[in-house]
Amino acid sequence: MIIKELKILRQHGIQYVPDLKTAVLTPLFRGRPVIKEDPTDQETEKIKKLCPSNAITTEDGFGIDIGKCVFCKECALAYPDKIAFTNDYKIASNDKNNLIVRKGDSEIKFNENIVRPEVRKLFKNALKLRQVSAGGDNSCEFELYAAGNVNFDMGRYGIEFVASPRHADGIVITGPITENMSEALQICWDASPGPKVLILVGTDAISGGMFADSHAVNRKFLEKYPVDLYVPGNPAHPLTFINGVLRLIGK
Amino acid sequence: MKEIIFIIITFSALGIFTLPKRSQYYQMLVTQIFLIVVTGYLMYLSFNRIGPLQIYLFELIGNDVSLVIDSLSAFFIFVINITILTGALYSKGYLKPYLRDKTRLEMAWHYFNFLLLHISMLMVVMLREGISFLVFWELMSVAAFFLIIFESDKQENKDAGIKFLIQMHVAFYFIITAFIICSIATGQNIGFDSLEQYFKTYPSFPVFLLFFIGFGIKAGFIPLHTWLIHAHPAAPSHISGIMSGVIIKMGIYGIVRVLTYIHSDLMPIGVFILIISIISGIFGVAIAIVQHDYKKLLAYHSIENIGIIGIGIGIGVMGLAINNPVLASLGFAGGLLHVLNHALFKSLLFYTAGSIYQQTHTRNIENLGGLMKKMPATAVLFLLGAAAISGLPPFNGFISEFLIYTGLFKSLMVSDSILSVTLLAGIVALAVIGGLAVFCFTKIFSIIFLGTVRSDKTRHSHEVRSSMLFPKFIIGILIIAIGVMPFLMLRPMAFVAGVIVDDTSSLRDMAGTMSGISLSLSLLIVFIGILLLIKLKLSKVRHTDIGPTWGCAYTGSDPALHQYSATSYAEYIIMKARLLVGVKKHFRYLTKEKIFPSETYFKTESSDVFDDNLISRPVGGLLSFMEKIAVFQTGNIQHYLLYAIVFVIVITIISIFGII
Amino acid sequence: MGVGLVLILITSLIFPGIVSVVKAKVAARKGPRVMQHFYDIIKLMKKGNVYSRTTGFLFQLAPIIYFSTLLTAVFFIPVGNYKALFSFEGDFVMFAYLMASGRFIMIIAAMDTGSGFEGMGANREAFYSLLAEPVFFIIMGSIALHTGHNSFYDIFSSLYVESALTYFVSALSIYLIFWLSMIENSRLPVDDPNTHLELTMVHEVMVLDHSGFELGLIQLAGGLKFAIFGSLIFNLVLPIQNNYFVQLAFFPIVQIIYAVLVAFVESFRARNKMMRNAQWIITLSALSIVVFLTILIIHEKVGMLP
Amino acid sequence: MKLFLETYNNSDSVNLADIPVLSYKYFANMLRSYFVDSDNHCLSYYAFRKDDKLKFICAIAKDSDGKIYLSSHELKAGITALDSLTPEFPQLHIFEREIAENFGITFEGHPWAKPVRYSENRADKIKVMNNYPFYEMMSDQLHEVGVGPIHAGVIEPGHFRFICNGEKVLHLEIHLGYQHRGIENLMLQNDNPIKLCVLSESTGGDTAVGNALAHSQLMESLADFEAPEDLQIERCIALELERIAIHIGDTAALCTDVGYQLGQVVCEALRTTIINTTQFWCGNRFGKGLVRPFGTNYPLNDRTVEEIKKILNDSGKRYFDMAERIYSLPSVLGRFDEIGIVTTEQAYRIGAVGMAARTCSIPRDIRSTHPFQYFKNHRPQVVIQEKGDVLARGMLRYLEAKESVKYIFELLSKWEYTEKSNLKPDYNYKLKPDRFSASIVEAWRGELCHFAVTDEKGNIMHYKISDPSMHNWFALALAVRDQEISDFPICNKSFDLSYCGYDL
Repeated sequence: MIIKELKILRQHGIQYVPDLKTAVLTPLFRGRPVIKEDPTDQETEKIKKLCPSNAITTEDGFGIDIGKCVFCKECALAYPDKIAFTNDYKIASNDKNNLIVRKGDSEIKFNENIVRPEVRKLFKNALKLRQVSAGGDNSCEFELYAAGNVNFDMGRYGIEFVASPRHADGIVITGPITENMSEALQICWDASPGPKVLILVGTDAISGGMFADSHAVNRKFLEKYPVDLYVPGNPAHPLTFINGVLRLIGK
Repeated sequence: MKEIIFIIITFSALGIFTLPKRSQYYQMLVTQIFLIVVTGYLMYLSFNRIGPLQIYLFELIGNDVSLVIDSLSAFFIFVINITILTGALYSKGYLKPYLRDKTRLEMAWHYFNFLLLHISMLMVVMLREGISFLVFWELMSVAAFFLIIFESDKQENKDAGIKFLIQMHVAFYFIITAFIICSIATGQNIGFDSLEQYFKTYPSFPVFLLFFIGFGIKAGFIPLHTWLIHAHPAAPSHISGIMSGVIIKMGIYGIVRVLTYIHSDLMPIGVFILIISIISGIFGVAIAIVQHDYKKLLAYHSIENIGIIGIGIGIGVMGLAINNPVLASLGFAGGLLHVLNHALFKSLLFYTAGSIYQQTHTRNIENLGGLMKKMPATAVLFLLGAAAISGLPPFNGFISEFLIYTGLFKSLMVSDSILSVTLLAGIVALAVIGGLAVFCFTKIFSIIFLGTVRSDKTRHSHEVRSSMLFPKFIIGILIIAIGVMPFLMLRPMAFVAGVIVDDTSSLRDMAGTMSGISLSLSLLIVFIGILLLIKLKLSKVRHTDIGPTWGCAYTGSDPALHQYSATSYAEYIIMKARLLVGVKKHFRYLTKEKIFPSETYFKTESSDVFDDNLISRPVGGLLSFMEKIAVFQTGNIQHYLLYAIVFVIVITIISIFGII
Repeated sequence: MGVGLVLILITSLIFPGIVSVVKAKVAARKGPRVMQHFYDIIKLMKKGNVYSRTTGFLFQLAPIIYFSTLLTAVFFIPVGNYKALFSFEGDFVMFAYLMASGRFIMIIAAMDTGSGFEGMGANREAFYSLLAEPVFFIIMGSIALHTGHNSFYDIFSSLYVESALTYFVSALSIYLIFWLSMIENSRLPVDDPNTHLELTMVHEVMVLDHSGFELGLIQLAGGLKFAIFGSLIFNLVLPIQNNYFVQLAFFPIVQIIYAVLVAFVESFRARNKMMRNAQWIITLSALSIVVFLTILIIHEKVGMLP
Repeated sequence: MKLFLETYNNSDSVNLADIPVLSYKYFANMLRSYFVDSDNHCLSYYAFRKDDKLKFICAIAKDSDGKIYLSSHELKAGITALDSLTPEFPQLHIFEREIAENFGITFEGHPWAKPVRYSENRADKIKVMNNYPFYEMMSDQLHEVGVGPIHAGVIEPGHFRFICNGEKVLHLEIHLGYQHRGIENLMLQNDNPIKLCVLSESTGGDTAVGNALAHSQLMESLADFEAPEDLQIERCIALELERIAIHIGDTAALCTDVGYQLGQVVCEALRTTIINTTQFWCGNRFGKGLVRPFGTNYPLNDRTVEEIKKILNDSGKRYFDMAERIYSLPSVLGRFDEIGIVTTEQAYRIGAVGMAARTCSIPRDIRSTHPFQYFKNHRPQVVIQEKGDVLARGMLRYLEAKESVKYIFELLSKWEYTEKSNLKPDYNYKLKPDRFSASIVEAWRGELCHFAVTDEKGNIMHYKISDPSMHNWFALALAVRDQEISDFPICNKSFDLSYCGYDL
């Protein structure tokens, strides 16, 4: 009876990614975009028209806001010499304007000094999160669930998803916060005790993505509470999420 | 001296009728306190002397009637007095709403019967002479009958009262035949003294069986319990508290009194009592779980606790049979201590049930809920009673069960194979009864007091008057006292068990265990205290806020809808113990093809297997047979004359031809 | 006396950690650290609370009473030659009923929240413990009959192994107490702690509404229960004749083997269908009656059984 | 007078005017004549405003010969009541409710007239998420368990209301709408075609390839473009890869719900290897961006083919061993067998499609009945299970994954010999005016239909997405009737229906 199990286990072998901070993904992975050199105004106009979720900003110089970008890589394909997508997955940050990639940026900076002190003090060894899907398209949810599976196994750092907000230290929101789900999200936030963190996962959650101006979306909730971590991606890769959270709790 | 007391009591009892409604209660209370003082003094006298205390009263057709108080009667006097006292104190607040619409005479009659009940119970416990014992036994039943039908405007109360009276007379019939058999066989006149000699010469089991059925109907063992489940809910709460607290204990007193005389074939008697008690225990609590009416539920729990007392007495008798003093003394001590404990927490539960009824005027638990916020004191007291009846440690229920357990385990060592199997059955039965009691009382307490309000019945209910709460606090304090300081009870219980078991030394060396128990309980209380201090210190520093219960953040429905209902809570038992519990479900089932369901309803009724088969079906059969016979009752005179003539003709023909 | 207590308290902190590490290794996962259970509790103690509007003071009191009853129950368990603080005739009855009152107050607290699934969890917990209670009493009754003593320490110290059948008896009792601890802690096959589904959980759904300090106590109590049953199994495994230090060494080994066993059970089988749990627990009580009958045979009491 | 217009899946579009417009009475008789034969089932039945009239279109699929029948009827502005066809054909219930909610038409005699998704442009704004009219049973002895929008696990929000007697479920009602983002309205912004592609992918992130393929196929059909053979093969390979990945993922999820850790852990690891292959191919684990109309940014090359072959050989075989073990373990079988049964009769009546139908021995698989892309020249084997319980749904996943692996190898061998067109996606395509087109794809849940109507200028006037979950959610409600409530999570996971596909 047990022989079959042992055979399966032997083939199963060691499955976990040994070090989540230094794992390398396939070159084609659409991670952090990099701007080799600023496109001309006329090209910028074209790219702006091309980008489905108008993630291109031109305030002070050309920049791609990865909080809005849906990583469809159309701009890079249209102007391969100007814009390229690297497979760097460490693109989570706790400061919204760090999410804008400009020429010469080599990584997404994490702003250490705006992290709330009690977050570092309390949740260094154990962080229990409550996931709330408010309009997510089920891909971010799959990726967050995968973050707890055998390969990525965020449980090794004591981070896990729990059943009830009473047991949770933080709320993870996926999806653009639809109108029909806004009240439930507010109840879930009020139901979790004491010092708690707010994490937005996926482009839809951070900026509303494609649904930013749809009438069925109501994002007033985000104006009321400070966000501790933005995890961009469509969907956000488990490694992005785990590294972002580890940086947040100072591991 | 005796005559003066007798005169005082009768005049003050009759005086009730002369007084106005307001002060009748106080008159009764004063007489009862006087009675309690007198009998308390007698009890004190009998405790610290060797033989039973004998007081000659009067001479009745050839034999002298005298009060004989040994430690067994003294113990029962103590139980009677406590329950009656708390019942009387509680009845002041409980009967206040009835004062408005009841006439002066009715109230006076109620108070008079209350007093009569108290007197007759005390006399029953103190008398040994047959005739006077039976007279007071009958008086007790009659007084109880009038108390039950106090709210006689409801038809079901009258039916319950009549059912109670009939069954009490059936019991009376059994007892009187047993007495007659003993007196004829031994030539002495009717009374307990004739038993002594009878049991020496003749086999004791058949007569004991008669006594057991007679007293068992009163006590409420399983096949004989059917009056109990109708009478207790019908009676007003202070009466049902007293009835299940002490009136059914008179049955137990009778059985134990008879056992003191029996010295032959004790083993079959012991095994018989044990089996009946195990059935009563498990059956009683199983049906209690499926009840929706809390007073009926508490009535079934009286049957369960009688079962536990019976288990104690049963193993006591078995101990006597194999003259193993440890089993005997622990069994009887445990059983009799449970009599006191049950009197305490059962009357507490019935009084709190009365307070609930007074505030919500409904007995169906499905539309109560959330009463704890409106009636906190009653809720805490009910919880105290519930934990005690489930035999949980810090309370008195546990101590008596613990004594029975220790008796069972200790004697497991020394018994042969058949006896140890029955002892194991006793252990398993006690464990299962304890588990079922926890299951039932978590249900009843949570459905009535916790969660959100289920219907508008509890909207304007508020805490009851302090006069009603005061007697319940007394009982509560007694429950906790016995629970936390059990060694206090050892000496008196040894003294009481001494009536039947001569060597009660094993009870004395239980002192070590009892102090161990109270030490560990005090440690428990210390831990709770420390943790509470930590909690208070933390709550000053930590941020706490209030929100709705976590219902997956759904706001569309009223929370009462989502609460667990009593039927659902009991569903496991309804499913698993179908034969025992007999619950009928009325539900039009959604067939597989019917995609979109239409209107449907769901209702369950529980019925008592014994009540149906032993009472309702035979009585129903009898009634239908009677209808057939009634055809002769045509109502006009000519037919009746015709019957007489025909009869005369038939007789003459038969006698002519000399057939007979 | 103190040594036994300290040993049990330490195991209660480490035990859940060992179980989760072994389960992770079997699943080829990296798995949390052994002390993760401890860190979780420390964090919870520092957290605030959110109480439900429908609950009263009883809801906040229940975890405190529950934890205290367990803590007092620990004082009843002897470890090898180290006598327990309380050791008197029939102390295992007091032990069992202390656990029962802890469960009673937790069920009441779960029903106080007035939510559908907490009521369901409470109902299941009440029903399963009702079925599991006789098992403990039958086992203790039979061993008491076998050794002729009536308190934990005397029973375990005189449970010398005399005939082959006694090996069978103690083995079967260990087997039963192992499954009893799985029921008591709502692990597999009765319930699965790490599937987060409100409708299938038993114990974890009852504590869905607790937070902060109370939740920390409840999780601490989970580890404590495992340690208690672990030390019961230790007393059954080891004949006590040899000296103190051997026992001191043996105690952690037995606990680790016990934890590994728990982990293996939870890795290689699915959990019972909810309705089959009741049947499964009743088979346990049937097995415990087998223990009782073997004891009768050992003591030649059987003679001519009818 | 013609009752219907015949067309085929993945063929060129038809003139809107050619679709016969019948009176409602005729239209109802036509439907009666068709639905009586169980070979036909309703693909979709929806309405849209067309110059002051309300136009109702119904697409019926005939399984035996792969035809699609289109018919329509119109309603003048004033009339707001029609008599409902649901009592005779329960499969129309969800569509009639959707029309009632969006346009305020009341269907007399509809036995289950309840809101569908509280869409933001619904006719009756008084109806709000909180006052959903739940079905009630008259009894104070039953209790209702409300498993609300936020569930204990990491899944999408939806409210399940059980009426229970103890642990037995008497009735389950599912109330969705939490994921409604108004995609169908956003699809009408005709300024940027890439937006349409990304929007269609985010209709259901777990079926990104299926949705993108249906959208691309629709645009190509409206622009009269025939995809070259190698592009068709690549699209079919991508679809099958997604199917295998999700089936393995669901097997892991079923083992999690049952508490069988070994099965959960091994299948999770295998799913990661499969979706990493898709990531290797196109840079996104869910294949977002892989399928684009008129071409592809990530053409299949030998390195990717090598990777796919290696992974499918290794992980495929290990998954089959694991699945064999799972479906032979007594404790697991005890949880799956005879649980959550949907009978064939019930499946037909509610018009179940895709996996839900195939587990009740109804052979509805668009890949073989209405073939599209490369499935036209090489039809896969349709896998059928009979008992309709959780075990049947579990086994179906395992057998379909096995079938798909074999099918991918056949496609890869065919891909070698096709000449490589390596077309780039072209986003400034012109759609033909006044056309109507239907594009149906067999996503892993079932038939996924995208319909589009273009106005006279060639812009998209109305875009309709009909997810298989629209048909199947009621199958879950039927499956759980008279079951233990503790078995609901397995039934729910064995169906694994889409919330965002239903809410759009």
